[in-house]
This record gives sequence, C-alpha cells and structure tokens, in this order.
Amino acid sequence: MTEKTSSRLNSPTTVLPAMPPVEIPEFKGPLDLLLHLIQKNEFSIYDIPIAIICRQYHEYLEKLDLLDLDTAGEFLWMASWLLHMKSRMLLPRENPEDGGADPREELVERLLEYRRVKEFASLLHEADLLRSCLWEARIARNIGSEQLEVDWEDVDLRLLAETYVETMDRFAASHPPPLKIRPMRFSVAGKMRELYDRVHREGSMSLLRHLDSRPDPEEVVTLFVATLELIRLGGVLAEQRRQFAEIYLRPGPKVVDLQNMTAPEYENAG
Amino acid sequence: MPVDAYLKGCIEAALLTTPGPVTENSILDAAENSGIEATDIRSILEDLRKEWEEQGRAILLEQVAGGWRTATRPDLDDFLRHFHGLNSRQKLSQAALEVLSIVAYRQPVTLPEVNFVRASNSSSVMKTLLDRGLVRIAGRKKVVGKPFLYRTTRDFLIHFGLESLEELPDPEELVKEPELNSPNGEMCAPSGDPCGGLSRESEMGDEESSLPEDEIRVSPSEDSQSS
Amino acid sequence: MPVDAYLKGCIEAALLTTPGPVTENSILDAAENSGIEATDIRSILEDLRKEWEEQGRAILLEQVAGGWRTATRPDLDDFLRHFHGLNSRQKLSQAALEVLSIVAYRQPVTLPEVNFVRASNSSSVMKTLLDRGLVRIAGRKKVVGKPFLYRTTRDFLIHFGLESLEELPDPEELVKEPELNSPNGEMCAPSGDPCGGLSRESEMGDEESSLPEDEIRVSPSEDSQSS
Repeated sequence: MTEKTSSRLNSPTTVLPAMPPVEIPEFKGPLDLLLHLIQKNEFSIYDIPIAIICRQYHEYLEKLDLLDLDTAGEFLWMASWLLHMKSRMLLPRENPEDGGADPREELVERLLEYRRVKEFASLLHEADLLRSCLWEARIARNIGSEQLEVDWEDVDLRLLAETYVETMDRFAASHPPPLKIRPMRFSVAGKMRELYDRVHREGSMSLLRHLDSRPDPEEVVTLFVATLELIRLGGVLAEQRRQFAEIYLRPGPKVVDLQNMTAPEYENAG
Repeated sequence: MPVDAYLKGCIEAALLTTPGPVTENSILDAAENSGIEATDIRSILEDLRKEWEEQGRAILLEQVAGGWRTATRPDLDDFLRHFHGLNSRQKLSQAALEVLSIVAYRQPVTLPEVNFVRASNSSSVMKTLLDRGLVRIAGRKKVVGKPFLYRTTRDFLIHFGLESLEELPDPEELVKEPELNSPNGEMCAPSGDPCGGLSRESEMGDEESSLPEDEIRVSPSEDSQSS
Repeated sequence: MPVDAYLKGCIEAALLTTPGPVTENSILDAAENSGIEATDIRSILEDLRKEWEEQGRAILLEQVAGGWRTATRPDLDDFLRHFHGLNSRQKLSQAALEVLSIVAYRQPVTLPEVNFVRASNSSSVMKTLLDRGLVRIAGRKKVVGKPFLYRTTRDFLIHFGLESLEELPDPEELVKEPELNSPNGEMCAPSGDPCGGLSRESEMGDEESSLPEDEIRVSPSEDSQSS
C-alpha cells in the first residue's frame, strides 16, 4: 500500500510482437527501468548506447499500463530526457576545446547513485527479514510506574504535532460546540400550502420519494410535520399498502383554507 | 530431547516477552498441533522455576492467580528503582508531552488555560518542563489573578532543529501529510525548492494571549437569542 | 564472588525490564558508590552474552544503537507470533527500503532530494517510514520553502542491528564495476546468528562525518574517461 506504482506497473499487459518475451518486473521508477535495460543488454553504465536504450525504453513504456498520472509523468520525463540526449549525441561536438562534455554524464552519475541505493536497499531487506523475528524481553518492573514515557531524544516535530492534535481532539470531544439556534429556514405553513396544492393539482404524490429528494434535513422535518398537520386537518389522505412501502398522498375529504391560516400557530409548533 | 529443549525455549520466551502473567492454556493454544500436552507444559514451567532459582538468575517464576508471572528478584529492587529513576530523567511522560505541545502551539499560554484544555491539573508537569529548560515564564497575563504566561525556550527550538517559532509546522497538516507540496517537477531539479508552503507565518505571532477564548468556550450569549 | 553475582543480577534485571537498549553508562550511574568500574560492567555484559548463548537460553544479548539489548532466539519467532497473536508481519516494501537507504546515507536529507535520487515521488513512502518510526523529522532546511529534514531514528539502528550509523557499509564498496551484484558490506545479521554477528567494531567506523554528499556521488572525472 505504500507503493502505489507497483500495482500499476504489474497490471497485465499484452506482449508486443516486437518485444522479446520477458516478464515485466516491478519497476520502482524510471531509473529502475533504465538500470534494468542496461543490465539486461550487458551494456557498460559508462558507455550507454543511448539510441538503443532510448528505443527499448519506449517499447517498455508502451507495455506498461500507467494509469497513475504522477507515475506516468515520472516515466515520461525520463523518456524525454533520453530523447534529448539521443539528439545531442547525433550532433557533432561543436567545441572540442571545452572537453566535449558527454551529454550522458549526468545520467551516468544518477544511475550509479541509484544503483548504490538499490544495493543498500537489498542489504536492508535481508536485515529486515532476519531481524523482524527478534522479540525484546518485556517483563514488568516491580517498581515505579509503568507510565507511558518517551525518550526526549525520540520526540520530533511530528510526535509533538500528533500529541497536540490528539489533546485538542479530546478537548473538542468533551466540549461540544454550543448549540446554535438559527431562524427556521422553512415554515410549516409554507410547506403545507406547497403539499396541499401539489396533491390537489396532481391527484397523488409519493411522499417518501419526495422526502428523499430533499438534501436539507431541516426541510425534511418541516415537510413531515406539514404532512401530519394536513392529515389531521383532513386536507390530504395518506395511504401505504405494505409496511415500509411508499406512502401516497391523495386529496382529503376537507377543503382547507391555507391562505388565511395564521402563520404563528405553526411556526411555534416546530 | 530436542523437542523438549525447543518447547522450553518457547515457554521461556513467552514468559520473558509478556509483562503480565502467562496462563498454561495460552501456551497450549500457541503450541497446538505440536502434540504437546498440558502436563508437559506444567512440568516445563516447574523445571524453569527450579532452574532460574538454582542458577541465581535475576528473575523468579511465580505462580499467581492468573497464571505464571516473571518477576525480578526482590533483592534487586533497590538497584532497579535507582536505575529506572535515573533513566526516566531522559524520558518525557505522556502528560509532559501534552503540556509541551499545548505551550508550543498556543504560546503564550497560562497554566489555567493548559489545565482547562487538558481537563486536569498540569502544574507539576509544567514545573518539570521548566526544570528541564523546555518552557519558560514570559510575563503575566493581564487578567484577574495575573497568572504566569509560558513560552517555549531556545533549547526547545534547538531540539527540533528550528530557527524560530514561525517554522513550527501546522500540527493538523503535519499529522495528515508530512510534506504538503511535493510536486513532481523536482525530479529533474533538486536545487530549487519545491516544498514550500508550510511556513504559516503570522499565525503564531506575538499577539497577546493566542488562546482564542471563543473557540473553546461555550458562550451563553449565543443561546439566549434562541428562546 | 558475591559482589559480582549481585551486580550480574542487577545488570540482567536492568536488561530484562528496559525496553530498548541499555547503555553501559546508565548501569554505571545507577551502581555509583558501589566501587564498580566501567570495565567491570562491560566484562559482565560480555559474560552474560556468552552464558546465555551457551546455556541455550531463549534470549540472546546483542549490542545495538550504542547499548545492549535482549532479543529472543530467531527460531522462536513462529511460536511467539502464535502466542502473541500476531499473524503476519509487515515487510518493508522495495520503495520504502530505497527511501530508507537514501535517508540513512545522506541524512539530514529533504524529500525533494530523495525524490531526485529515486527520480520518483516518495512522499507517501516517507509517511510510512515516519509512521513506523524508522525516520524522523529533524528540523527544516534553510532554503526557500524550508522543507523538512529527515534522519533515521534510534529504532532504525535497533531494527537493523546497527551499533551506530558509522557501521553502515561504505556505499562505494557496495557496487563494484563490472560485476554488479557483489555487495560486500556484510551488514547486520550474517546467516547463522542474527544477534551475535554484529560486532564488526569499526571497519568502516571512525572516519569523520557521516557521508558527505560528494562521497556518495561519482566524481565527474570518472565519467569523462568513458566517452
């Protein structure tokens, strides 16, 4: 999970006919791939035939299914560098006096360094395997507290930040923010009018679907209260055929004059 | 017998890597499908007890309510108390770390404010931090009681490799993602420095009392509107 | 001698009750005014190491991170994992090992520098290493953007069985042209004995300063021959 590139690079790919049948190993980056190509061809790292490597690199690149943009960018950047070098190698050295700097020089340097990193990483890998199986003795001290302590030496900025965040989280959890009562954004009377008009206009409406379509919980609550009010007043009827099934609203037996209804009666009910 | 020697190693290792008592059953469970019987385990434990005692080892094996417990010899208590007491001077308790982090990020801050945030009395911890030179007193707050204001010291900065407090990273960001901006471009150019953005310049500045009161207090005024 | 036997008990108890390596100095401090010399402590520790090994004890004594630490015998790992209910162990990924290598050699180092060497973005890998306590943030670099500096931790030394950073193999020796795969730094546990074999005192040891930049880099003169 730490290595997002690996899974990408391992995704199955079709082998192009031009390529020798090789399995694609996991490449940890463009330098890794380049190093692999150089070793496979048994080229000297100090005298890389850029044209050949450049071609092979591109062939590999096509086979790799690079879905991750960042990773693709890393590989493509190297591709363009190789192309650049290739074109510079084709040009005659303009100025033999300045030592005729080899355009490959920087690449060689970086490959050598990366190879050292890989070698060291493989040593660490062996040590990781061998030493992961050692357990430290941990018997209780009879004396003193078993309080959690850290070596001051081991406290870095991250631990300090973590401790702070945890402390403040704990504080926030025990001090919930003050309850804020905002003015109601939806009025029961308004919703009653809206529902009543719609039910009488359309003859029927699906209550649950309508409630589901409202993103604001406050509106949902208001709508629901409005529905109950309308049912109580006989303005609409509610019908449900099965438990948990849709609830249909239909025109009720009574005519309710919602226009002349006094607002406060409902606004305070909520 | 080699099998026995191996099992004995297993049991000894289990005892030594467990701070509390070890039950015979837990050993039996871990050694399943090795053909070991409960009685074998018990006899090995008895052997170990005798052996440790005869060899004059630093530890004793004792049978307690919950199973078998490894404990250091009582005559070593004095030394161990001394040893761990001295050692703990280089250690920081969890409480001390908490107080230090509050002072670091909210300075200047008073003890009552720290106590409020931690919901426990931090005065002895603060004293420890003062003694160790990690925090210092920086004046008094102009409120009732004139409590001391605390700040971190130069030694604190040195320990974390910081030049100034402005370099303290934003704690939330740091915990989430240690490096905020790590654009890809830097692969080719390491010199120019891509990962800026962390320096939250002014936020920790020198303004009075950085504890924003409203942030952590339940304000009654707000509620009153509601009724 | 009774005094020795007592001191030996003290040291064994200190080792068994302390998480992490115990330094000889901390034992000396705790045993003050008992007329004990530093050399006595060292020779008792050497004795203990031999004794535990010869008696086939479940634990071994190893020298790491500037101190002495107890560790169970490698062959008991299977049992202990069962016993402690640890199913699988997280191995470090290839990418993590690469980043760790770069931090180890070039510390203190910034993320952009690591990215440059790997030609690949390493920020999520670095986060994993921070989480596992193998690297730590050690301040900020004084360049534009003030990127964090990373170093390896004491746990890094402990995990890989190193006494100090000087024990890291010489990177120049790691790879030799033309044969590519002949690492000859026999770092950490050689085959048989993961704990004891760490004693190659200072083969690479005492040269000054840990790996300045130019040491890990190929000098341009070498390359120019090639063209």
